[in-house]
Amino acid sequence: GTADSKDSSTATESTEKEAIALEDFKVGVIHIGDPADGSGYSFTHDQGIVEMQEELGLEDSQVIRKNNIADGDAVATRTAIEECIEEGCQLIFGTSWGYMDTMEELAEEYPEVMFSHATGYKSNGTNFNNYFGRIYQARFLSGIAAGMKTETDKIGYVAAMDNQNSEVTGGINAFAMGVESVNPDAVIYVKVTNTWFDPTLEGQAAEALLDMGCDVIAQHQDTTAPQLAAQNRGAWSCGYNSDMTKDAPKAHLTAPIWNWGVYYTLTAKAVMEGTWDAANYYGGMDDGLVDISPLSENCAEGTAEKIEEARAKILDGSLKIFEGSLFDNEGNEVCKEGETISDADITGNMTWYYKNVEVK
Amino acid sequence: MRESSSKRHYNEPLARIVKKDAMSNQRMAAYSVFALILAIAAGGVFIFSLGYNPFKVYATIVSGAFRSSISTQGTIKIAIPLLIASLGITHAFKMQFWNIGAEGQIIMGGIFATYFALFHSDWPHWLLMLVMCAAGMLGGGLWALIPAFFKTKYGTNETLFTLMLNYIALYMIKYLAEGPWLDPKASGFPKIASFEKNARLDEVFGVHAGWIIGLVLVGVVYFYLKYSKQGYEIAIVGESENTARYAGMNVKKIIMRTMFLSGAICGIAGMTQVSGAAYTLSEGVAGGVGFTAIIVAWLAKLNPFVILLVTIGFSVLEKGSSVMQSSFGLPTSVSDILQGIILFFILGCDFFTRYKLIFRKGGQKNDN
Amino acid sequence: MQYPQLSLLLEAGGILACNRHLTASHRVPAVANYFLTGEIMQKEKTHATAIELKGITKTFGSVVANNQIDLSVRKGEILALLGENGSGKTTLMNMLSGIYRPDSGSVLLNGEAVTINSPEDAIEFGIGMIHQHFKLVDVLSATDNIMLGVKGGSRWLKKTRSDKIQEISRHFGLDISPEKKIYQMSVGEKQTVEILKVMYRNANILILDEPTAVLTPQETKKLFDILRRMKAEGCAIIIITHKLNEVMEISDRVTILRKGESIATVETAETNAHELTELMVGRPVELSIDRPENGFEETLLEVHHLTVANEEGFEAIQDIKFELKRGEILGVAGIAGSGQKELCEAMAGLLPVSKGAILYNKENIIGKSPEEIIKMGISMSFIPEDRLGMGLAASMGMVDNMMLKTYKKNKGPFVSRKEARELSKRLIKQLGIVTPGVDTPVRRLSGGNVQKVLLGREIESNPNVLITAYAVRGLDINSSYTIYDSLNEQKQKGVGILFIGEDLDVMLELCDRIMVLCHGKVTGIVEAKTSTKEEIGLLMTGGSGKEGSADA
Amino acid sequence: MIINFLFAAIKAGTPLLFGTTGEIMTQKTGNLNLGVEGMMFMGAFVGFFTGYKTGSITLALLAAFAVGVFAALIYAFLTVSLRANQNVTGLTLTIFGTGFAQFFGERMIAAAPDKSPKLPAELVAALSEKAIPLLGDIPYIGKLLFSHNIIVYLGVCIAFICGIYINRTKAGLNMRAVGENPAAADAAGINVTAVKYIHILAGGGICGIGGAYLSLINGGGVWNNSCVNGQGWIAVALVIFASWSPVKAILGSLIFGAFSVLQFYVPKDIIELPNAFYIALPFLITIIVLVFTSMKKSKEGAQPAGCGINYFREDR
Ligand SMILES: Nc1ncnc2c1ncn2[C@@H]1O[C@H](COP(=O)(O)OP(=O)(O)OP(=O)(O)O)[C@@H](O)[C@H]1O
Ligand SMILES: Nc1ncnc2c1ncn2[C@@H]1O[C@H](COP(=O)(O)OP(=O)(O)OP(=O)(O)O)[C@@H](O)[C@H]1O
Ligand SMILES: [Mg+2]
Ligand SMILES: [Mg+2]
Repeated sequence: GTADSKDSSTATESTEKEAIALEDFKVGVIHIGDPADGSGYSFTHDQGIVEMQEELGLEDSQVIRKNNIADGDAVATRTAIEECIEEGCQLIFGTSWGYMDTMEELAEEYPEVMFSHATGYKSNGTNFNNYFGRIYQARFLSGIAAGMKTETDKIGYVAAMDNQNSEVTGGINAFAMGVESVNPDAVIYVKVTNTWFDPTLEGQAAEALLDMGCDVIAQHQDTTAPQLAAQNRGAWSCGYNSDMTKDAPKAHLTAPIWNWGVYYTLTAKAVMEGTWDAANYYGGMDDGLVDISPLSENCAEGTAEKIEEARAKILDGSLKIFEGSLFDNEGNEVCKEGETISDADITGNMTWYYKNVEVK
Repeated sequence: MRESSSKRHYNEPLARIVKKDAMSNQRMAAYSVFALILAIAAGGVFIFSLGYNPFKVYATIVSGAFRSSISTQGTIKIAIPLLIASLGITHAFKMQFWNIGAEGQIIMGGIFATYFALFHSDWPHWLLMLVMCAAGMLGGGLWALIPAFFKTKYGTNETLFTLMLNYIALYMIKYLAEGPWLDPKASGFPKIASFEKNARLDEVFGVHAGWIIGLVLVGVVYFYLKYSKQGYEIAIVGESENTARYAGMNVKKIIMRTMFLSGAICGIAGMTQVSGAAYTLSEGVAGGVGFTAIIVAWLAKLNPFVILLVTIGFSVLEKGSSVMQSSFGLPTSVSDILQGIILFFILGCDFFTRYKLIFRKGGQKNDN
Repeated sequence: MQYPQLSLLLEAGGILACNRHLTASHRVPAVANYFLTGEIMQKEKTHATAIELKGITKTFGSVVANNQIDLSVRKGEILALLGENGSGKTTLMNMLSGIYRPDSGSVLLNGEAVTINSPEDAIEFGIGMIHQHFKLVDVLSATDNIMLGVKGGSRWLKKTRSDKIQEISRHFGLDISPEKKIYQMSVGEKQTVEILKVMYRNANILILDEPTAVLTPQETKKLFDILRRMKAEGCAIIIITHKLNEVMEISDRVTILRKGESIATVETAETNAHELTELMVGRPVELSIDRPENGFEETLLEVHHLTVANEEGFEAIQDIKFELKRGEILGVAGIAGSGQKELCEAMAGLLPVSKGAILYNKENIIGKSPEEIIKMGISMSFIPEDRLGMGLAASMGMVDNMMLKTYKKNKGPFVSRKEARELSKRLIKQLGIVTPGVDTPVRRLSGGNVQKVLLGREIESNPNVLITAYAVRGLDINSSYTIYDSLNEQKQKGVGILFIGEDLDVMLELCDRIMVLCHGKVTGIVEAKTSTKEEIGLLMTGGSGKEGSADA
Repeated sequence: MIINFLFAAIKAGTPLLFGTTGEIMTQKTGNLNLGVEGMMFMGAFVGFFTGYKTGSITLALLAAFAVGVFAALIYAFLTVSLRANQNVTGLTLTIFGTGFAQFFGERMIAAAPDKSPKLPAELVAALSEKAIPLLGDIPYIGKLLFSHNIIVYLGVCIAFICGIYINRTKAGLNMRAVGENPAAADAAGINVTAVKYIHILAGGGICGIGGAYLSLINGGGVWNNSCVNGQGWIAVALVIFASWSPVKAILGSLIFGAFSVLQFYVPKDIIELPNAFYIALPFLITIIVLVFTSMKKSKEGAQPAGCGINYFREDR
């Protein structure tokens, strides 16, 4: 059975495994895109892999990458993972949500191989887990940058999935709260592309938002297309995944970013040492797993101060972000005064939009 | 009158093309092997130009396809849908019905089969498998019947029609995954749930039973097309609809029946993919197999046994290429280029099985 | 000597009349030249050779289609090219028009060696060919087809361009609507366009491959008038035809090919049909058709008030009525497109019947499927303009073609090829079919042999009623007589034959009675023995030979 | 709002217009080239790469055109000279072209600073949307018609020129004849091979420019390995929709472009249709058009009769 544990603190039985010598260790990575491609999702993950490789001192030949494995394609996923196993990988990272079920099954078929899957929630406590993080913390901070920058008080948000997808929805809400914290008048307009990765559609969605008068574009997408659309129209933008200032230097403010290397190094070491317990991992800003990229010079005056203030509160625990009382955009109270929404619900069970969000 | 002598004098062209007599099967086979060698050599030049040793790369491709039981099984898994779909398309092509909609027919087969896997997974296993297979055939068959109907009724161009239907089928999966069949456990990710164990095709020697279906189909299709009355009818309709009608055949019925069959076999490929390989329905269920199958069927000149060989060739190349990625750091796009070059050469060499060149200077380069 | 202004000629009542006044030494080049250049040309020496072929050889794989052929045509001459089917006529002409390339041999144009690599070259050399199967683009208008590929002049398509065409056609007495699309045209109209195409390009060497095969006698006459006029103007003309009367009528000389070799060239005035046939075939041939009498009396087939709409919904057959007796050959005459095809198809169950009845042994066959009709013993062979179109599968061998109507007889889901193979071998012997083997695709057979395959199969199916349309279309004279003989054989067995034909002379000799169709209606049914060509010709054009003689 | 929508539609439709016009030129001469996607991909890469290296819009477009011609040359050589099956060759060209662009695209990325090849600023400026002086100031119309990037105008011009060429010139007549009945065209003295080559190559070049549009404009100045992403196939569909007329293709590509951005402009609270529906719509409509043209049984406005069949003079 699968343990529906979503908290790193959840105790799972710790099974002792044999240690692996450094020179025998092989890691497989399944990427949904091509790490070489731009600054998006796969790029960020791969940077983490490279960091892990350097930390551990692995040769290039000890890391097997499978790129462009569509996570909607279960056959391709299975084939790619099996190829990693064939190559002798003892640890395989799957970086996209759609691989989860396939990985879970393969974990059962190949008990000697360790499987670690990003952004999902399942774990079998022996050789398959999930890892993810509190990116909403970083999104909140980027919301501050956006809220301070907007002049029209209209902020566009290009979203990959609709409200059924908690990961996206939770991110939007955190961002919206960040905006609200500095600019209560601003409204966040969301357009959904229904795809994680499609530069054309993402760009078109951003342009539609700009057409509505938005002057800051944020995104939960895997390409830089929305950033570039904003830049070409003289607007501002918040990226995602990695520092997109290099892609849209004239528009970019800051981006919520992942430092996956933190987790990858941790896990690879544990597997090598035979101490990995396949518990789910859920890191936050305090672990260094998530953060925002350095503020660009496009940011409004005073942004840095506001952000530092919020960051300190997040780190010391006084700002929990999803803390009551919260109202959705239909006027329902979704979180009562004094309560906080759990991480599990934020990433797995959030289908409402915060009050200053409008879906267009 | 115009003076003829003022006209330019034409030289003979350097070479001219002349049609050949039909070739014996042995000759044809020899030519094909020669073409293949040439094609592989051309691909080798490309690999070399990238700075790699072509022999090593090719060796890696072949060994990569068979180096372990997992990889052999992987190669076979790639071959199964391609083989079945190529056999399906063959029926339509034999009738000169240019069905390039195998992709869509595979998808519809997958969709129909998935319905039972999702909602009737409690049925007895063998019953469920049979029903899923039948459903897959029905789905693919019906999808192929649409263009066939319009073709017989209004003469609607089937090449373009079937091409369009591919996309509609694909977006139908998207629709199902985003809405009606959304996996409730997927926290909003548009995907369809994995099948229960009961709804999965059994494995035989480590590979799902689709390979048995494929091999059986090779023989059945061969005999059906060559020796059955319906196969004869298909060939006649392909030759000339007028002749078929004249012989008392119901041409519309034959076209519809054959297209249904063509689509139904492709539908089986869809069924084996969802229940044997993916254990779910996803947008990658056909994954271009329907298009590759066109190439396979054509290269094999619609002979089921040759289709089997060509399919294996394609699968080895595809499987081996992914190993190439990890061994040489060559991206998968290289294998696309390689595949393109090899196919270009094989397509080009086919010319010499049908025509020959005669060169100007008395020396007739005759390869007869 | 200068020739008078063309406009004067036209005013003087048409160029035909004028040309007739001219002596040989006054011949002028192709009339079309005037329209394009407006110049007035010098006369030419008359007997100069326009084109000469020397030692032309062409092989297709192992088949030698042309072997060391010599041939020459003079300016102002019509040369007929005669030969059995597959003797290499078309192949030879295709080399002149640039479609094929000879393996060896030379082509001399006005005494100079030239190489013709493509139709484009041929046109440049002033060679124009009217192919047996028209080379026209269906969706384009007549004007567009004529203008196609013409070099020089403006780059733009002008609205006024049809003026010139109309002038030429008016001048030649050709009737054409320049903006009509080809697919809306009749066979005759299409040929007119082909002729205009050639004339527009100033061709002075004209090749016609079986141009009369699909024409009515009237159209043929019109064509011959044009050819004579062009000849008078100095053109060199080569015409291929299997109809000896036409050869005698139109040509100055005849070159005979046999099995790819040039056998003889004779002056038309010094020969006759018998000699030509003998040269062609290589042995004396009896050129008369029997009409054996037999004692069969009973009626086999009755057609009452039959009305049939064709695929476009037009009533191609209107309310016709006739009957066919056992052991009778009933001819069906009519201008092409008078409803022959629809009549055949309706009787074979291929076209739905709007009204009327077809009684076969008193049983109405309307509404029955083609399959059922075949089973009843009614057999149809229709030789369409493209011969392989209906009745044969071109890429298959004889064996598979033999099974076409019988494959269902075999029990079980599989076909059996054994009997078909035996039948094929038998037919090859009986009818002298020339083919490398029973599995050779019939597409590779010559037209005549293709037809023998088709007819042989229909006869072998032991029909009670045999419908044959254009059975000898494009067949050489010898093969034609073989076919007539086998039809007579069937007739003697008591088979009722509906013979849809084109050649009235043949029909008058072969048929017992002749039914004449005009615009889908029966204009008369006459006894062949007592009728004349003129009488039937009149009925064909709708004239009332004998008022309402639809009685039998 | 509606102006913005139409503006976005034009922007989205332009690459389709190129692809469609190119494919119409190809099909009109009797060759069905299913390699549009591949040719656009190659044009996308080469156009981008040239722009990236030189900063010149002219060179970028010329290079995209040239590589489209090269891709079409492969196709033409195989199908026209070697008489290989058109469908199979076209599909192979798509495989090849996609691989080509992605392979070299990756190499370009790997070599670029920050692994992010960006077009030079002056090129981005040259490619940006600019209102034409005076005309651009007209209310509504100015934005809609006279404020586009320069390639949009190029596309419309090419489509018009092709339309006029096909229907009003002798060369166009010859080309149509070749597409309808190559044997007839040949007998009329037209060099069938040359005519086919010229138009297939020109068509390929035009498709190449369409690809460059995707990488230069849609990509926003940064290379992306999947920039073509099926647009080539939509262009093939659009050929039917436009009933083989480049001028109708202008309207057609506007409509198809509109479909592709429709989901972002239709207010969600008014109609909520499944997202897949919007994407499938162009294909559905194409099928309907296809069926209707065949129902009319008109010979005009249908696929050229010679399409898909290779011509060999000595065949019959
Ligand atoms: N492409 C070919 N392949 C094989 N054999 C051929 C080919 N073309 C012609 N032949 C051979 O050449 C011979 C001459 O053919 P051709 O078409 O010239 O006959 P023909 O004289 O025009 O006959 P017809 O009177 O029927 O028109 C045929 O008997 C045939 O055997
Ligand atoms: N392209 C071709 N491919 C194969 N065979 C051909 C081709 N062209 C001509 N032939 C051959 O040419 C021969 C003659 O063909 P053709 O149609 O000219 O016959 P034909 O002699 O004209 O017959 P008919 O007198 O009945 O018209 C046939 O044997 C046929 O096999
Ligand atoms: Mg002939
Ligand atoms: Mg002939």
